Amino acid sequence: MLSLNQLWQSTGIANLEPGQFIMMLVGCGLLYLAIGKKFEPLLLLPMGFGAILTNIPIAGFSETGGLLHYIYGAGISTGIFPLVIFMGVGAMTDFGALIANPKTLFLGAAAQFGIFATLFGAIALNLVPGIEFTLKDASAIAIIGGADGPTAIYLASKLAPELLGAIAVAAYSYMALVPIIQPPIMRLLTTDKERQIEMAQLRSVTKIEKIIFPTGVLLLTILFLPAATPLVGMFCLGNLMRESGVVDRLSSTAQNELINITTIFLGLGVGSKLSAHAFLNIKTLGILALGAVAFSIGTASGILMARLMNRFSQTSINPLIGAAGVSAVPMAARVANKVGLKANPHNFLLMHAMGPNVAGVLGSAVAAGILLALVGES
Amino acid sequence: MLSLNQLWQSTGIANLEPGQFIMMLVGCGLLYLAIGKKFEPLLLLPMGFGAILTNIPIAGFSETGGLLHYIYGAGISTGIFPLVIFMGVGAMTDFGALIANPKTLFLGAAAQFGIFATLFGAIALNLVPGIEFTLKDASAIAIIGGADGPTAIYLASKLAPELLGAIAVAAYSYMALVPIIQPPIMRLLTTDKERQIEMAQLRSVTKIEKIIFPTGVLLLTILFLPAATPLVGMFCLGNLMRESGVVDRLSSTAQNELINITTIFLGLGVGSKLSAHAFLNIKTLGILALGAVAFSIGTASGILMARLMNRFSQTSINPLIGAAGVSAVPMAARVANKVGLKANPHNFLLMHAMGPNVAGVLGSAVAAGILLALVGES
Amino acid sequence: MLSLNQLWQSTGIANLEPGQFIMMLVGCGLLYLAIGKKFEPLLLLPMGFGAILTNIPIAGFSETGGLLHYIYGAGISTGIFPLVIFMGVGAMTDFGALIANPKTLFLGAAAQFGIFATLFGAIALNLVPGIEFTLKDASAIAIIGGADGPTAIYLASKLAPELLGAIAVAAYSYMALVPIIQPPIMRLLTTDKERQIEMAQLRSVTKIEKIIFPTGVLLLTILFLPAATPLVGMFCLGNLMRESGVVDRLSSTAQNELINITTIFLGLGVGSKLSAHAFLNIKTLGILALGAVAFSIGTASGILMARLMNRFSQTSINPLIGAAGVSAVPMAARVANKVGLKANPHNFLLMHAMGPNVAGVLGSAVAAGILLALVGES
Amino acid sequence: MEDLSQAFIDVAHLMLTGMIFVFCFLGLLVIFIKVILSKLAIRFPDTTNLQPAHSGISLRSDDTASGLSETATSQSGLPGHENNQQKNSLSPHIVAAITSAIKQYRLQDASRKKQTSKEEE
Amino acid sequence: MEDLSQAFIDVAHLMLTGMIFVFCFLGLLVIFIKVILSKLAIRFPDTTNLQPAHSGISLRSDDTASGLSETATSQSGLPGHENNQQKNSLSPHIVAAITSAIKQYRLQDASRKKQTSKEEE
Amino acid sequence: MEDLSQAFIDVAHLMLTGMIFVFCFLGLLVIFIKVILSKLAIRFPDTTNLQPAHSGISLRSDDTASGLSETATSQSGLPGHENNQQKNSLSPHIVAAITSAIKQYRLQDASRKKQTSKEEE
Ligand code: NA
Ligand code: NA
Ligand code: NA
Repeated sequence: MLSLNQLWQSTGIANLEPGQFIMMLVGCGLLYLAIGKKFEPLLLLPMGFGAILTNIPIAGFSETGGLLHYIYGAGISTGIFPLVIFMGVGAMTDFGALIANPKTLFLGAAAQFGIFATLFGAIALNLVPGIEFTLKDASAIAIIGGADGPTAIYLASKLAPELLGAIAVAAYSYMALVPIIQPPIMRLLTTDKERQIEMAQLRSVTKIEKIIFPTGVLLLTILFLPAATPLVGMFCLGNLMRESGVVDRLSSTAQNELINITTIFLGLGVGSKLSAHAFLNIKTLGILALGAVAFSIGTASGILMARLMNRFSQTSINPLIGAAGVSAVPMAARVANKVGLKANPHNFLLMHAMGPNVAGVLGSAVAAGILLALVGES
Repeated sequence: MLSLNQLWQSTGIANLEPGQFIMMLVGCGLLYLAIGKKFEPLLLLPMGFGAILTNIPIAGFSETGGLLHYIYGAGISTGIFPLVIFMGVGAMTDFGALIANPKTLFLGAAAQFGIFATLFGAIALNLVPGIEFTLKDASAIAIIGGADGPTAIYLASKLAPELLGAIAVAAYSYMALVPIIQPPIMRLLTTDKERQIEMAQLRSVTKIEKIIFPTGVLLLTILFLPAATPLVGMFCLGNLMRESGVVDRLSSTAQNELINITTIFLGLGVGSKLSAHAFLNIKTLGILALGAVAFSIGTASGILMARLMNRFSQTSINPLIGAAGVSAVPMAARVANKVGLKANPHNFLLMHAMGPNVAGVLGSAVAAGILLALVGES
Repeated sequence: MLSLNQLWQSTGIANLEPGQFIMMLVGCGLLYLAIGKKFEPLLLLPMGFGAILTNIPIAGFSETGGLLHYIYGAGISTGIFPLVIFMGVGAMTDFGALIANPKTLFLGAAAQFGIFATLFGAIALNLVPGIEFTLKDASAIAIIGGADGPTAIYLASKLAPELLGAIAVAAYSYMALVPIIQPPIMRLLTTDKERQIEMAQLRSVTKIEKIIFPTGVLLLTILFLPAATPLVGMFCLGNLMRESGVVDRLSSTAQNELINITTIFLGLGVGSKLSAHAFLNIKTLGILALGAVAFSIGTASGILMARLMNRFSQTSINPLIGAAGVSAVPMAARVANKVGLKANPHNFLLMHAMGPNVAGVLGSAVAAGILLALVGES
Repeated sequence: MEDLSQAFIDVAHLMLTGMIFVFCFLGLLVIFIKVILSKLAIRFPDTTNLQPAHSGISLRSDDTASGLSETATSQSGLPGHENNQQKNSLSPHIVAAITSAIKQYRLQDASRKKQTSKEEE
Repeated sequence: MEDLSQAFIDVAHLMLTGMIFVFCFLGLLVIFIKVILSKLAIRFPDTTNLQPAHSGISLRSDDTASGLSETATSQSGLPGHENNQQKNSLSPHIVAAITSAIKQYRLQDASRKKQTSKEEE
Repeated sequence: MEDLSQAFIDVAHLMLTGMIFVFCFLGLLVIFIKVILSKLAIRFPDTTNLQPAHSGISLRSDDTASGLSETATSQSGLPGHENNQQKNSLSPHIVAAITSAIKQYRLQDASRKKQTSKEEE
């Protein structure tokens, strides 16, 4: 009965470590959030599944020769997957609302304060025993405040790969929680009168503007922040494919099959970083806490900026759309619209909120570039 | 006229070896089966083409720097391609019939006897001079009885890469021959009265059952047979994407573009293993013979198990559906349905046969895991 | 204010070299041709974008660890991307017109004189100070006359990788210029009466002919020119998938998602070869000049061959369709049709011109194989 | 020969172990379905209309349709699931019908356009 | 502790630099839009009908449609853009028409099916 | 200089060899088509209706349609071609119904547009 013993030695029961078991429960928790709560299912489902797979004893998914090892090595540590997804996002993004009302770029800029303020928080957590965040770690954590998944994964893979799992979980969870996190902050920081402000209809935007815009964004990034060009460049490539109108085949593929395939593997690969060793420690709690702080500060600073601008602008600006500056496209814009409608049933803010919303995507890519340039080298 | 001579030296005529020529004929034969006979064309067409390409002199398709060399190295020796395809198969599989009638799992289990009995045969063939099959070789050959292409390729790439070509040819050919191999065995092992048995309508299955099922399968695999988790895990991921209903984009891509792209390259890569050196020997004849044996034994044991269960079960079971336990989805289920209809024009077995059919997929993935666990290490 | 200085050191302005700036302008020029002029946008758009990205200082797109570095290494220096695209082209090609009128193969053959004559020109340019073209360089340049993008990129990546950027730019630009380059040559070399010649309706072609044709082409290539089998083989695989009718899923994927995905990355990867160092020298001017010569000679020799054949053929041949022998599918056939219509409003040459047009694709793949066989080794 | 008989014994072991394991494993799945899933089915019945369900054959048209119709960008840069309801009410038959109807329409339209352009000349 | 206060100073620098840079950068974009793009918009107005434009949400149906309907091979082996006109001629109002046609058809079909199933019983 | 003249001789060789080879190769293809293919065409005529055939331009709609409608899983995990009949049997009366629905709608729409544009003026 040699083989029976051998078989027993090769069961999971005989080899499962407690940490692996707990991480599988975490993976199941992510699956529950994805399926039961519809929290960003497109990434959290494969990520949760990847978390389960990577913690299976013996199977060696994340060891040399394992499937997740190949996926992570080929797509995430190289940065290829988040960049390809960012290209697809670019191909899905319509900058019309932003071009029609360029002031909203400042809202997207203000909301990035959530990122930089969180840097402080991350360094401050070094006072907690058991937590040691370097400046690189802090930067990778702070980018959660950018509310942009691919950007967070890209930066984390470059600055703090061992924190990637926790950062991705936090980033996508909070993005899914935007409808819960933002409204109280919005109500706290605005008066009922402000929330009722209706905004003027946006002007129509011509095709040429939409074509030149991504090129201009790329040009400015090249001149002032080359470190952000991987993210911004791929985003602009996707957007140019979309708006140029001459490569609809490629644009469609970038928005559909290519981004879908990449998303499956990105999720699995990120999930493979959810090992007990990397996830089950106090740092993860710190990251989750900092993520919530980052989102809240970003939301608040977007709103306050909008209030400020409303005071000095000729055309009125509803401060609610400032909250959309954190990106989290298009959920944050929808939330702004919903809160606005509640205050005033004739107040349709969706299109107006898309401006700061897509500005936030650019803003956090720029912030990621700054962190890469100033922290990545050291 | 230096260059004319040089050109002659670079023709195929001047360099073609007899073995290469014969293997090209084999490749043409596979193309004929695929196109003329519609034998599993999705795999046999690229595989046959790959067999031709890999045997072209000078071109070096399977040498360093050659296209097939890259494809094989990136996708097959790593196991990535069969696993991705298995994920797609999972996304195409509906476990409803199985959940509605769980007893049919035992039919899928019984049919795996085809695999384990063939192990004996493979070892016995060592008595034939010129054939030397190790236990690993035998295991890789026996899995042909699982009647599941990706599983066979995955296992062969791990246990006996040099036999991969012949194993894949045998596996796909016999799967295509299911409508010819199975009916005589079915008629031999069942009485006309048994074949006429009508089965009760299946209960309807709820969404929650279909969502939890793949997770449960994965859980049991983790606990008892982690070695099977690459195959079972990817299958369950595909099925969960399908049934969860929250990632239709990803599920659709896994079932279509991703599986199509992977199939083209899998076929080419497998075909690249059809070199004269590896294929033109007596082992290949042995493999082909063993494959037929494996299919027949699997079919027979499935039917006999169904007869046994019919004797002790409260609800009646038509023994024909036992034959579908070999997997070969959905062809084996169709064959069962057809033979049943012949005996009794009111006897619609298709849905009932889908239960053992998909059970057979799980069963052979589990069997592959056992072989990996017990034979792979040694 | 350490970080401000650090930030300045990491701007593009502080690091941009003149050559990089000029190459970005070249990239913008390609984008303009693609979007504004609709010059082969599917390749020139990503290529132009890649040219911009690769010249961004600090970002290191084409250095170890950079996105374009990975893309080039994985897909272009291995030859995988052009071959996959060629498979897709094969899946899009209908050889019906060619099979119905096989004589037109000679037109496709004659037009390849553009390639071989350009070899002379390329070697002759060695007389210009500052230009040194080896026989490999000359061959890679001459293939521009084949008017077939993937073939040119494949050959250049094998024979002269450092010229790849300029060769690809020339090849795609001149293909887009076919409607401008060809008509004057057509009018110069044909009489008005010849241009008015109407051609007999083509016979219908059976399915079996279309299925056997790609296999026959592959067979002949294996026997006489194995060096051409990577290109011809993948092309025939695509065509066989198309015509066999048994793998429509794969054929459709090869024609759509797979070719689209590959095109995006091929364009970016080729663009990454447009560095100042490799592009901004007199060689590039030489390549552009030689490309125009190659196209013109190819067009002329196709027309002259058609005139010759018209004299000796029983059925009349309109010499205009000879110009389509350069390939540039389907633009060259359309140009022939248009010029024919101008001379005679009842003269519909499109279908007749498709014969030499697809013959030109085979012809240039064969020519590429000859160059690989005779020049590649030395 | 000795080696071979040892191999046969090994294989016999392997066969026995393997078949027992396969039966136990799939037997556990039977229990899992009968005990856990059936309870879940009672506690969480399908709220929507009953599905035809028990088919092992995949009907992909729905998935594909949704893949084609989902439109919104989301945080992860991927469309969400807002129009599920709309999706479910559109059956594959009808989609196919419309597709071909549109084709016909286009053909008519094209020929009409040709006529128009001829008339213009 | 000393290290930590140094880190705080570093972070303060970083925050200040970062926020200033983000504002300057996006401010430059504002200028770019107001100065360059608006001029371009005047010089090259859209010749076709006005687009609804200001939506951040992607409507992919057109792209997808074109992806499915483009047919010609081209030099790069990829379909070109010849049938853009045809593509654009499938306007939203036709889609709306079809949608309502489907609804009608579904109603008819449902009632017919009911009849059929009754008859079978 | 000497090198260069040697290079020219090499290139002349290459050109001659190349052109001869290309002509011979494609000439063999001509023979292949005329001798083998034409015989095959006679022995295995198309049983189905004649195809329009001689187009170098790919009409992908069929492929795509099949790609969208194939549904069954198979051993290789990929749908086969079993339900071709079902696919092709998409009943003409549904198509006709929708076609006429579109026509009606277009008529309505056209008249409505005329009205609207008049009102706008
Ligand atoms: Na952001
Ligand atoms: Na099986
Ligand atoms: Na050519």
